[in-house]
Amino acid sequence: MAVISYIQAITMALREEMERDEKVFVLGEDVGVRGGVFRATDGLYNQFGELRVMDTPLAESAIAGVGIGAAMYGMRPVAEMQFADFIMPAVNQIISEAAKIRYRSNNDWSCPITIRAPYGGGVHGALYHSQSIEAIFANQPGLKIVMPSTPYDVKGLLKAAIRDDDPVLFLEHKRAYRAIKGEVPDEDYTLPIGKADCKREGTDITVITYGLCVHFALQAAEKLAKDGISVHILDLRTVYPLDKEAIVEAAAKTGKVLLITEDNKEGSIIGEVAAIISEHCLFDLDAPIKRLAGPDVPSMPYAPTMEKEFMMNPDKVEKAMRELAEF
Amino acid sequence: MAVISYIQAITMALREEMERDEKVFVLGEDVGVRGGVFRATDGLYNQFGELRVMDTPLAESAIAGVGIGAAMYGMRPVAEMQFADFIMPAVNQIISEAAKIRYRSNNDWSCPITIRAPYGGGVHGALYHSQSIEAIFANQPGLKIVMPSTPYDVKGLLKAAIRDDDPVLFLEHKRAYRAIKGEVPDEDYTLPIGKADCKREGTDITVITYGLCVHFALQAAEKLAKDGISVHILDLRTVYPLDKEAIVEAAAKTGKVLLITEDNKEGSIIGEVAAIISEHCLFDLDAPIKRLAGPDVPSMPYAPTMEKEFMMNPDKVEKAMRELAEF
Amino acid sequence: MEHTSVGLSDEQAIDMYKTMLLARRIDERMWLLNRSGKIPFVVSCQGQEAAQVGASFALNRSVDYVLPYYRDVGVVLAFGMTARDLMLQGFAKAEDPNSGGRQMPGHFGQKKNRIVTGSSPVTTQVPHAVGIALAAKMEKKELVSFVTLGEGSSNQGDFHEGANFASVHKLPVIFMVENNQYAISVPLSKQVACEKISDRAIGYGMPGITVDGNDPLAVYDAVNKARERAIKGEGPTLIETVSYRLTPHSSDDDDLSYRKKEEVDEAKAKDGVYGFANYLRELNLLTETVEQQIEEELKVLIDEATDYAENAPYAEPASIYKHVYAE
Amino acid sequence: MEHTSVGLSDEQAIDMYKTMLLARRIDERMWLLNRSGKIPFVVSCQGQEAAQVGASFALNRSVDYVLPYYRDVGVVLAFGMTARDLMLQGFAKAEDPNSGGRQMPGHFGQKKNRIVTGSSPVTTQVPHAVGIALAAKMEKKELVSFVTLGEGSSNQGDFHEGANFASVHKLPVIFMVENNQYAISVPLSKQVACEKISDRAIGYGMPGITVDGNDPLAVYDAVNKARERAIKGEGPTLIETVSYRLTPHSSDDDDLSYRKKEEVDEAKAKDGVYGFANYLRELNLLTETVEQQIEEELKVLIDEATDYAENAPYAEPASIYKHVYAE
Ligand SMILES: Cc1ncc(C[n+]2csc(CCOP(=O)(O)OP(=O)(O)O)c2C)c(N)n1
Ligand SMILES: Cc1ncc(C[n+]2csc(CCOP(=O)(O)OP(=O)(O)O)c2C)c(N)n1
Ligand SMILES: [Mg+2]
Ligand SMILES: [Mg+2]
Repeated sequence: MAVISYIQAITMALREEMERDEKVFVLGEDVGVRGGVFRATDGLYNQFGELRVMDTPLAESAIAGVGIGAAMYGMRPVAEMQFADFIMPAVNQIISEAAKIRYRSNNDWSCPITIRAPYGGGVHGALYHSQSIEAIFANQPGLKIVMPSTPYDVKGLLKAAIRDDDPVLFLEHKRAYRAIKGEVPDEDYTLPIGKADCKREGTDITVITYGLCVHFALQAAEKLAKDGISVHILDLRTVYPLDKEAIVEAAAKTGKVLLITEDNKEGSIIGEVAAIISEHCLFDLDAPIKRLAGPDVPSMPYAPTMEKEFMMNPDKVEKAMRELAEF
Repeated sequence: MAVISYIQAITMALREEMERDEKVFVLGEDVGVRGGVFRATDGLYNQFGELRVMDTPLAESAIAGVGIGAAMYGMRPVAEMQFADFIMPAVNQIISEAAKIRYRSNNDWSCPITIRAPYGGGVHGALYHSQSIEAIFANQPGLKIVMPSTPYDVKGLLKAAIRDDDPVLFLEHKRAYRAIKGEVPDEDYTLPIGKADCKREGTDITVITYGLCVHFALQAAEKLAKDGISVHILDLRTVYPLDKEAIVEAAAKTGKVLLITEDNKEGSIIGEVAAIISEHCLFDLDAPIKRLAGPDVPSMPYAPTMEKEFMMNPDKVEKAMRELAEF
Repeated sequence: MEHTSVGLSDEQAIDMYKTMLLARRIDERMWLLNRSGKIPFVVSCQGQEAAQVGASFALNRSVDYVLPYYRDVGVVLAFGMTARDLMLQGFAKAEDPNSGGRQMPGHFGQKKNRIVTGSSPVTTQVPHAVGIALAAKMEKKELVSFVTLGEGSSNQGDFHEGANFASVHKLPVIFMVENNQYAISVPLSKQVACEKISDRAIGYGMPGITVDGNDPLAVYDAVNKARERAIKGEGPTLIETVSYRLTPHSSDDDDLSYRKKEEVDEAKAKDGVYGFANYLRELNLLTETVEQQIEEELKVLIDEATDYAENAPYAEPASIYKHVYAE
Repeated sequence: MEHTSVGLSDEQAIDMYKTMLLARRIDERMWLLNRSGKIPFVVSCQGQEAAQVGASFALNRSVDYVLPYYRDVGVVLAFGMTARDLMLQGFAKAEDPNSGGRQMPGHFGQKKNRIVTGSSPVTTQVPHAVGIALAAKMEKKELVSFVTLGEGSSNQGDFHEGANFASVHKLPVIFMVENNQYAISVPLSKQVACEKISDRAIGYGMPGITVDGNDPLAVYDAVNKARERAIKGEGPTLIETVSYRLTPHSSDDDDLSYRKKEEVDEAKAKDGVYGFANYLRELNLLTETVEQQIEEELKVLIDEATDYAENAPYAEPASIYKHVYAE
């Protein structure tokens, strides 16, 4: 097992899947010669050539839509949105088309496309290179949304997404790209889409979160452990459709639940998580369900003072955990 | 006070606002000579002329985007999306632009546009003429989403939306258009955006809902009343941002809460409502928060058997209410 | 233009006529069924059969993919859909091969005949067609992807993005715009400002050609040449077929609220179905006997299809939960 | 082309040169500040100043609206933004008139100078420009709306939808595509298949013209004529200015990973700023003394601006909660 970065796990998963199956190909802006603006497709152009690592015109609706067409034909396209913020022109193709193709054709057609997009803040990206966009899509049956937190999960879940027979939105935290490293087996493996994962066992409070915030929670949990507070951490991994069983089990375990997202609070993924808990294990709770999220302002500003105020971090998480533990 | 239909209230609000303020104008597909496919703009073309009741090319991103430009200039555009399902190509303009113009310019520019769209099912509209689309936009600070249930609310809220200095998504239930009638004052009045409204006082259970479902709830409540069960009904009216105070108050009042939406369940507006309640008045609850919603399938099918299975109706609401009352 | 000079045999010409007439007669029957309350919705091909069938006959109907839009009864019939299939769709029955009654009429899809599933939001099929052509190129298959849309729909962003993508990558796509002068109530002059829709081709670096949509032979010839070009790897072609929408937009429309009966009557005089019949009569290919025989044959076919479909069962209510994801 | 023959006085020609040079010198300073770690990001105008300033001088800078894209330092300077304003933006300080430090550099907006606020997703400004022109027409104001974009961005749906809308309604818009041969790493040949971007104009029924973007006088002349046309109510014009992006895409890019130094050097030899200096020298309008004087003047201006901006305060963290909605 090698220790690699989050983005290396992406590249590795892409390479291995392209080697395994000729039908897998990559398309997007600057993914070819340049290897992607984050270099997620680095080396693939040289290995697989222009047709399988395709630089497209600057047009997201076409990137998604052409990918969808190819997927209907039987290919396994992996479309890259350069930044998650720029997925907006492709919303019609994703929601009206990809998500509904199997259903509307009564199972005659299907659309096995993977759409990758780097999301998230804390990278001086300002309003339009920092957004969390999962909530926009997290009400569309037919679609799956995966948001991994570790290189191990990245590799296993990206492979699973590519092999999945339905459309998967695969959202990668851009600050995790180089900041997060971890052990990844050299062998081929996949991880199940739709399953949450316990990242730390604990008994006093339960934290449910996903993406980069998993790491903030793990760091904060270390600190609380020194004070004898034991934190249970559930990583959602798939944010749509949610793993309801795992959520209910984790919440019931400690009876004190903290939900964390980097997204704006109102209307975010963790609202649905709270709803699931309050529907299924309300009487197991010893404290109100606490939510820690970004502020309800349009997006993360650029200047460091303001970005810091918006962005989630281990200190904010630690503070919220302690408040809940003391409830 | 005249009794008029839901759609007449729309036309009346538009006409009065256009008479009041020259800067108000309407643009969309077939809104001119044809008066709209639902006839919401009936008569306006004759009264105000081609430039103020403008038939646009078939291009929703332009309808929204041109409206946004005009709004930035200082006009008060009312853009019509022919069906809410067809707002998808305009998502980029609405989320990236309209919602963020004031914020990103540090209050230098603003975008007072109203975007109207008929949503909802039960009209044999099949997958693409039946959708509830509010959840897609209900995580975008800078935007307001209004979904009125009665002609009185329609008129007061549409006028408020047009006069609002920020972008408002105004979603009209197309089955309510002709089915719902009610008293509407002839005088000019507005209603506050952002405020929920109690549609029925009650003491045993609380129902929180919006749009056409308010009427289903009112009908079911009548039946329950005969059995001595008293139902409190809160109409959200504005589904983003939510009226948290009113929600908490209504939930605390009876301690038994039923949330209803016509939308798919997971990721819908009522998830956020449940989260607000479980955050703020968990210990006032005597039962788990119950949610009644459409099934998690992509959209409403066409054949009557299947449409009926998907669509909300008073019987489904009554059943859920009784279950909750008996908890 | 003579059928022999474009390379069609007498049998093929007659076959073409039969297909056009079948489309027309099915459509007429649909209106009858709608007006007698038996089916809730019709959207018509009338006035566009010549273009649809002329084009289809120029394709290789055992390998090419078609992405028809809602008026393309002529295309789907030519590609193997049957009168019964169409009636099952009209009646929204479980056996409908397009969607099992999930979608409205006019939303075609049948994988075994390479008729790609379509939706309601216009023009999304254009990038799909490009994706299919891309897949064919990657898989080194000798086939083309044929996509149609209305002239109003050519104003959507997806048309632009798809056409450009196809041309940059020299993909085997044929874009056919069926210009019927209206987008619902909005006349051509308010949809576009170019003289011809085919004027858009040069902006994508592809040939653009405008042909008489009432002349199936002219359309056949144009599509034939476009197909040759595509197969040789020379890239896509844009073809505009000019005709007229002879019916209201759909069974929900009242076209006399925005256009004059005289205008419609004038167009009817140029009807491609009757024009082609006359052409065949002049050549003595269509004698009175043959004609009667064809009409009789089609009537039996349509009667049988109608009976079958009318008596076929709807899908079970519980079937709506199926096929959201692969099972 | 001579400046007098296009109607420019000697003073205007010199003024034009000064503005071009100021844009260049500010941009060069930004890179120095970036490379020394003082500002996190630069996106450059280098190679496009001639087109930007030539165009701006042909506009009426006290009434027209401009919707610049991120490279348009020349446009915003010509429209009244100061070196200090730009430095405040570079340093992301509270006083930045564009966004108060909320947006990245290159996201211009300043209402008092009718510079319309812009975002990162490319091409959304195109429909906005059309909306402003529509508003001007409705309000009977004699002004034009001038919008720019990159050639890669001309492949977005919003370009197509906006251009078509403007032409159908004969609105006073000037669309200027600054063709600098690249969209990040993707060369023109993989972005479009047309010979000239201006070939797209005929598809919208508007004049399209391609000019040398290194020649400010040619651009001036083209924009001047387009403005006359617009003011006369004859509708929009599409202008393509051909030049070259002399820097990497942004400070985050490494352009030598996808293009050769020789290619860049060749383009530098045609640099519009130096070309225009030579032209003015040949006419003896730019003597060595004048030239030194100008350089000195600009240096003082930029030094002062840099000092001021560097020492100015950031926005307060708490300011992020402001201006989500009107207050
Ligand atoms: C994105 C989208 N917007 C609006 C509609 C509603 N609509 C259905 S058909 C139509 C007009 C289409 O006109 P055209 O493309 O010319 O095709 P035609 O119906 O004339 O054949 C409209 C506006 C839609 N289906 N999709
Ligand atoms: C919708 C969208 N997609 C992707 C991007 C990322 N991006 C920023 S600039 C750029 C290239 C733009 O090329 P062009 O339009 O030619 O302008 P240039 O930078 O060459 O001036 C890309 C892909 C974006 N900003 N917006
Ligand atoms: Mg049409
Ligand atoms: Mg460029």
